[in-house]
Amino acid sequence: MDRNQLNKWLKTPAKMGHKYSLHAVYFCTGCGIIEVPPSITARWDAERFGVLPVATPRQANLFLITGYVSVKTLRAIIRTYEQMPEPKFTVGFGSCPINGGMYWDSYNTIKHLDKYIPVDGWIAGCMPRPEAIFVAVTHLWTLIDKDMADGYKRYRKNYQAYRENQERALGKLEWPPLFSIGGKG
Amino acid sequence: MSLELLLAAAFGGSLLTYLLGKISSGLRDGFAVFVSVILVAMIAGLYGKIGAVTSYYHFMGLELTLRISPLSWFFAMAVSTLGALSVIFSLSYMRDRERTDFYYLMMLLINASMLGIVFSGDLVSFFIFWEMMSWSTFLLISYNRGSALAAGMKYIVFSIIGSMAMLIGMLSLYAVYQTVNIYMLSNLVSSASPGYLLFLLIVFGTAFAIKNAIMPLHTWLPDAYAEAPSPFTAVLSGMLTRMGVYGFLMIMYVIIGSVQTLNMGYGLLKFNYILAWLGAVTIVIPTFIAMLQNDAKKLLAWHGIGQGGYMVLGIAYGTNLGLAGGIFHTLNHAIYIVLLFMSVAAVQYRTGGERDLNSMGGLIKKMPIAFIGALFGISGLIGLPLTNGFVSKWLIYKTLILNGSPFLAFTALIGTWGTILSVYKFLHNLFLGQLPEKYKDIKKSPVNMQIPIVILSLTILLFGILPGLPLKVINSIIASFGFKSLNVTLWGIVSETGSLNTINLFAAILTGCVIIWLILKTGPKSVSASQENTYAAGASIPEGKYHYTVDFYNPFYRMIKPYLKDFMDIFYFKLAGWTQTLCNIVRKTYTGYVGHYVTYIVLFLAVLIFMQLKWSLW
Amino acid sequence: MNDFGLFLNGINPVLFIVVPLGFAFGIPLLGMISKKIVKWVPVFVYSFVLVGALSNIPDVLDKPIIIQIGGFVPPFGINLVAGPVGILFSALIAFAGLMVSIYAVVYIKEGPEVRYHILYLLLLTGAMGVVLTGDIFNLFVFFEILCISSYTLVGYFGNKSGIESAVKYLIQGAIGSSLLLIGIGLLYGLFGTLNMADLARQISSADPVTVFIPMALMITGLGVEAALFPLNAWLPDAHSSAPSSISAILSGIAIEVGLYAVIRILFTIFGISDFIMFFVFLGVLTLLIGEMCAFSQNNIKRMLAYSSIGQIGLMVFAFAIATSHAVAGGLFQMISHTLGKGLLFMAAGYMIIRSGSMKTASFEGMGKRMPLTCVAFTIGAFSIVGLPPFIGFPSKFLIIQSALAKGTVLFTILTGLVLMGTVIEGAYFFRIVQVIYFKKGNGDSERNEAPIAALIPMFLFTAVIIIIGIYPKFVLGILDSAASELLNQIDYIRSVLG
Amino acid sequence: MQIIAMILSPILALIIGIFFLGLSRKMMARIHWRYGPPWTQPIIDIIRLFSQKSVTHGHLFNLGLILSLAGSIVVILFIPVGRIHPLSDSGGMLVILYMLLLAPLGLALSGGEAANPNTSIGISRQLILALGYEVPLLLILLALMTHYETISIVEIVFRQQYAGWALLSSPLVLSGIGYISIMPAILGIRPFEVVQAPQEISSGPMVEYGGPYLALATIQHALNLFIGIALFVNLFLGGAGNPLFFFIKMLVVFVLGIFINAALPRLRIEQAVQYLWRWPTLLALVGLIVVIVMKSVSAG
Amino acid sequence: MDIQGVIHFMQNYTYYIGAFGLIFIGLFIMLVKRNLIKVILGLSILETGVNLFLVSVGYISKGTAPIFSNASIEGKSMVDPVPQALVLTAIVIGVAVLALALSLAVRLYQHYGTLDLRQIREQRW
Repeated sequence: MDRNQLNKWLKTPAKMGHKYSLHAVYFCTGCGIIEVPPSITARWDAERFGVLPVATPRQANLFLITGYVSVKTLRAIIRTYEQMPEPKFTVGFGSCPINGGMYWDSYNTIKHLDKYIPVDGWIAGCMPRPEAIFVAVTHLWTLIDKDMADGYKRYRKNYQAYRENQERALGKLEWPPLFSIGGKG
Repeated sequence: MSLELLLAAAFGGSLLTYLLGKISSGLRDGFAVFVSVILVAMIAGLYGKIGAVTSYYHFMGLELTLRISPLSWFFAMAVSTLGALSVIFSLSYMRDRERTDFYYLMMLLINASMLGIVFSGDLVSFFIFWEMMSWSTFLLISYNRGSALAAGMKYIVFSIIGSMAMLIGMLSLYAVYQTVNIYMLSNLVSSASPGYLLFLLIVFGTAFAIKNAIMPLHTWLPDAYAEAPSPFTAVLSGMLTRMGVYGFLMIMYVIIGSVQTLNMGYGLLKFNYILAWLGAVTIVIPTFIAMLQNDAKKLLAWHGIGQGGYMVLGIAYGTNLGLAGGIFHTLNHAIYIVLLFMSVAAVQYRTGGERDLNSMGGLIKKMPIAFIGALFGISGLIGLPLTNGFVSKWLIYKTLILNGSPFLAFTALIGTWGTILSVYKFLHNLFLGQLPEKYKDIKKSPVNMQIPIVILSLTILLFGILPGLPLKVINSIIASFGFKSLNVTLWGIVSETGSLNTINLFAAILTGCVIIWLILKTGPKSVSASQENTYAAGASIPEGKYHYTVDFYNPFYRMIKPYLKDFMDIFYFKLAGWTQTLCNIVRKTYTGYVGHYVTYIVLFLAVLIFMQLKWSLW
Repeated sequence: MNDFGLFLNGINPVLFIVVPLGFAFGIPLLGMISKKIVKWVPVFVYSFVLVGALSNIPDVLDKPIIIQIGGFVPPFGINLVAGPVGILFSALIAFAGLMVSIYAVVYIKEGPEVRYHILYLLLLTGAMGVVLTGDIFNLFVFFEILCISSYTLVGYFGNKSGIESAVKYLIQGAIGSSLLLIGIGLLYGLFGTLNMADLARQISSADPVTVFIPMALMITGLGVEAALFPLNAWLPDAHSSAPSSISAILSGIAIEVGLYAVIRILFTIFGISDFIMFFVFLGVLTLLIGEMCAFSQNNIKRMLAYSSIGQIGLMVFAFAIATSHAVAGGLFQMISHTLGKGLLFMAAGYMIIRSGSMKTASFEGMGKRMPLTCVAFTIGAFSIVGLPPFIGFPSKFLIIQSALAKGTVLFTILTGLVLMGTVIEGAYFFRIVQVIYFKKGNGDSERNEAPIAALIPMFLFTAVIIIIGIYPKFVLGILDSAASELLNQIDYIRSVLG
Repeated sequence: MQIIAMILSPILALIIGIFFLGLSRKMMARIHWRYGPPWTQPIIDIIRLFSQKSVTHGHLFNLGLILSLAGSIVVILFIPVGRIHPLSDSGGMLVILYMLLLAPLGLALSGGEAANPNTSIGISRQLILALGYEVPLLLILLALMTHYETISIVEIVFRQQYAGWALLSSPLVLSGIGYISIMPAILGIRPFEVVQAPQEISSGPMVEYGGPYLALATIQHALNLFIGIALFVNLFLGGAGNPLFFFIKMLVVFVLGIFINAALPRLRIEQAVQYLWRWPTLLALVGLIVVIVMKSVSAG
Repeated sequence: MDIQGVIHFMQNYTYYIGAFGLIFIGLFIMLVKRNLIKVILGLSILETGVNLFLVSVGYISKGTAPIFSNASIEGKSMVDPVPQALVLTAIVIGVAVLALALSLAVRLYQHYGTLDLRQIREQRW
């Protein structure tokens, strides 16, 4: 059997898997994390959507950034993101990752997270309620179905630019580039 | 080819090696390898001559003989092979060290005396070779100086105690039966009174228990193993210590005979039962103490004690399964412990003699062959299926369970689980985990270290998958002791109460592995990641800057540490202290004051006269 | 054998005594000619004696050589009895004397050399006389020659410790001699004879209680020289303060000769033929105390001296068992002790000179500095401990074997104690071996071997130790006949008195 | 026939194991008053993981996992499921005991090469815990083997089908209770979840597994569940004549396990070992002694 | 024992009492005295006692000197000549020992500055 054929044939269950098995790293950057426990416990029960908090980025495919991103945490965010296996999806939770939110003029806060890592979806609000997470998850499903949740592909493609941005904000990074800077994975 | 020639070659070879070393070191190395390999070939060639007896010398009116029995051939083969591999291994390990000539002389001398021990047809030659082995071992244990000296002292003191006990037994046999020939004795002794036989078993048993490091007499071993030069530690642990097992077999099953030995005592106080329990204790406690060790060689040394317990348990239990298991375990243990010590030695060679487990790690990428050796070694040590250690342990367990000794079986089994903990720590702290920065540029082990490691690793696997090969020889040994032979196939044991089939196991595991590997292959190709690219809560790890293979079982230590002191060692140290004090008190007799000395003379005279008047001594 | 058949079969044993004695008194004259000649005199004398002793061995195995001095028939005249025991001992004395005299050629450099060699010859003459004589008073005289010359030689260097040891040795030795003399006097008073054979003949029919007092006195008197347990306080002092060559002779010859006298008196004169419990215990006690004292020494020569006490204990143990094997074993042990301890003292002598101290700690790294000496020392130590294939092994083997052949529980336990002593012995000797070879010296590590004249005797001792260790049958024949001579009182009487 | 059994047996085990995983998640959710994921969720997870691209830390990282899984599969081949027992005459209980080692050891080796501190902690806990429950487990198994005088598990099952369940037979009841009390530790569920402890050491030995590796690890976990329960069913509940009954028995035992899992908090590793070496060991020891005494009474 | 017996004993064995008296005195001195010279004196007394003892062994009451002059008194009433010979030798030896001891004592005094044997104890255990 042709390998491409096989890939196509395998793709559908894989996509299903990506959709219904979103194992998430909740990155507790700020106050947003307070909304996560209700969402995964008995009150809202995220597990019925297949969303399950996991302990390490290696096991996850959903990255939920809950709250403002300081310069210091950005380093950890990038590191965590790079350690997640592909395909992986990022969702910014709350206003702060989008544009800084109430820290819009803070010298120490990253205003636009998507300059540094690709973000597939945003949940606006300060704070968004737990239901908003599920809205985001269902949106993400649609995006995955349409192959539009392609943040990880963008990251690979524009890695040089991302890396430059990252280094601009953080100075020299300790770890070697994830992809070769030439753009090839 | 006769046995005298063999021994002459062995002893002469060692001396010649020493002399050649004075000429050129290359010549010496080559000759040492040549001698040891030739010995292997010669012994292999002796296989057909089992039963041959030669009388080689008359010593003080005694006829000294050499003899090949299946048992001695088996041991000799193991001794010579492992000796040859150790010599090959030593070539680069010992390069650029001082007194290399001396090292090779002693190494080959020890090898030769071990061959002498196993081929001895009478107790006097046995004793002579035994003593030669003891003192040459002492010299070689002390070779590394520093703390090795204390280890050497400990060894030789225990060793002399053992030989003296053996001397008593041997000479009392001679006094009673007017012969020291083992095979003549075996006909004569069986009619002796049980009390005398017990005496023999105890005195000889003491000697062999010391050599085999049975529990209350084990304390010389950890230090000696740890401090001896590593390639020699391999020999020491592999065969030299196991001469004790040979001795036990000889006294229990050859001289006294299985019928008498196994009927010694009553009920639970049977001799072999007590010995088996000593073996069981020797399994459990040292294995757990091994967990507390942070010194790679000491850890293995404690396991050496523990594994010795299995052998004694097997042979003391006195069933054909147990006996086969004990003997087979001796061989297996020799193979894997030699392998393990060689791996450690390879690491030591490259890291500059480092033995501290807490300061190493991650060497798997730098020294893969040494790692493979260690991996196979610990698999054998644990007794994972498909390694040789499994088969022998299986035999021992089975006989223990089926003959109604579940507690012995329990101690033996629990020893295995203790073993896993400590050997995994050993493997992990040496080869896995993060590579410290100072070992970043470490090189692979040299080829002559790799060859023995690879050979031994393959042997472990071979005997694990086809245990029938050695078990056939072992069958002839236990048949010569008067036991029923096992129903051995090439790949296991056939029996009604549960048989073993390693080839099935092998096939199953292999198939399983291949299938899973194929499944893993169908997934997306994984990317390899450096050791720094590991999850640390989002923090990045600067290269080589963190290292954590320290205190691996700390929570557990907190629980068991107070119970796992080496109480016997403490006791012996106290005993030595008391002896010292006693000696100091005794020598105060010689006060230096002449008046006292004159008093002694007068007193002596008075006592002499008084005693005669009182008791009429003459 | 006729009266003056000097060269009939072998060399007449009288010459073993006469020649050294003559040369001893001739030495001052030779010393006037050249000092250099003097130091070679003992070498020549004892080469001759050794050859003589060896040449007599074949004859002696058949029948003892009895020499009547002045032609008086025993029991009236003084006679020499060169039986297997006598010849064995004279060969041993000659061999050790020869070796040590070669050693002394280079070793003795300071002090009154001429007097050293006189006294040395006298010492050995005394020893030779003791082992060859058949007359009990003659034994006393030779014994005194031996003792006095050894008192003097112990203080040879004239240093503090030497003089002190010599004085103490002298006081104890003099008491011992006096007791011995009283015993001899009592015996003479009882039996009216001084000839050993005659005494033996008469004692066998005498009242044991009457005989006992002289016997106890003689044992005590000779016991001082033989270093039995409470009487041996002089030994460690004397051995450690004497020049090493003299230590070798004291340890290798003097105490052995003392012990010889004890057993000769016990076995031949008093006719003990069964084992003697008191001496069995005494032997074990001496052994254990000697070894224990040696164990806690850090002065090498003292350690070796105490080890000699231990070895004497082993010999006493062996002789006290009083079977022919045991006595042979005891005699064998004497040989092995003479060789081993002599070797150890000689090697230690030069090691002390090179390191400048008697402390064992100062021998660190000696293995590199004087390898040959150290090998000799090691072999001596191994032999003393009784490791095969050295001479100590067969001798110890024989002793333990005969002890166990008694077959009683008591003897098994005592054997166990004896072997415990061996364990302690092993512990301290191996400690020294470790220090020599496996400790890095902090001093200079240049190779600085002992001079060749000192190495030759060491080498020969080593060779003999190994050769007899491997081929004990070289000496077993003479040992057996010596043992039977000692134990067989009747034969002795018959052969002497005809 | 044997070949078919060899293929069938692991597949059956896999299905049952994964079903148990799903069931446990569902039931846990219901006990928590949640709706919970569908019981097919583990399958979805595994499919998702197989399509992800993971990192590897070296050959041993792969090999260890493979060995671990292969070990589990071989154990399954030794365990009779109904009458399917393809390999159980190749070494009996002793081989099972040893092969049970292969799974944690393989994971440990694999995790060791991952060079992650959490892994090390996890492995150390895993091995300690294994030592902890092996002490009572060995005593229990020895009691069984002594009682039935065989080391063959098939024989044990066979004997129970005549003589009644071991759990209910008089000499082995204590051992059976002992086994129940250590079963959570064997299965690695709460209160003995210290090995994984996701909140504490980021799922311990699995911390570096992603993608297919994690999928294999999940399968391994499923098989482990199967083995632990199947052993109990075989050894104490008399096995079963056919796979269906076997499954039902397993289900009952497993549901019991889930309730324990849901109800209890996690023990620290010392506490776990202390517990395991106290009550279950005591029970097992008494059980073994009872077996020996009964045997000697009936023998003489 | 009546008085006659005592007298008889005294007549025949007085020498022995004297000899052993000297021996015991000598031994006693050596046992209790700390001064080296005194100890040597004790030794000397001891030896004298021994010599006396030896002579008395050979003495016959009212015997004559063992000189072969008159055949009639040969044998019975002549004292034994052998002990006298022995004593001569013993005296010579004793003198040698005494001389040696005294000379050593002088040397010892040079080293230690004392003759108290309790202080001369460098060589011990």
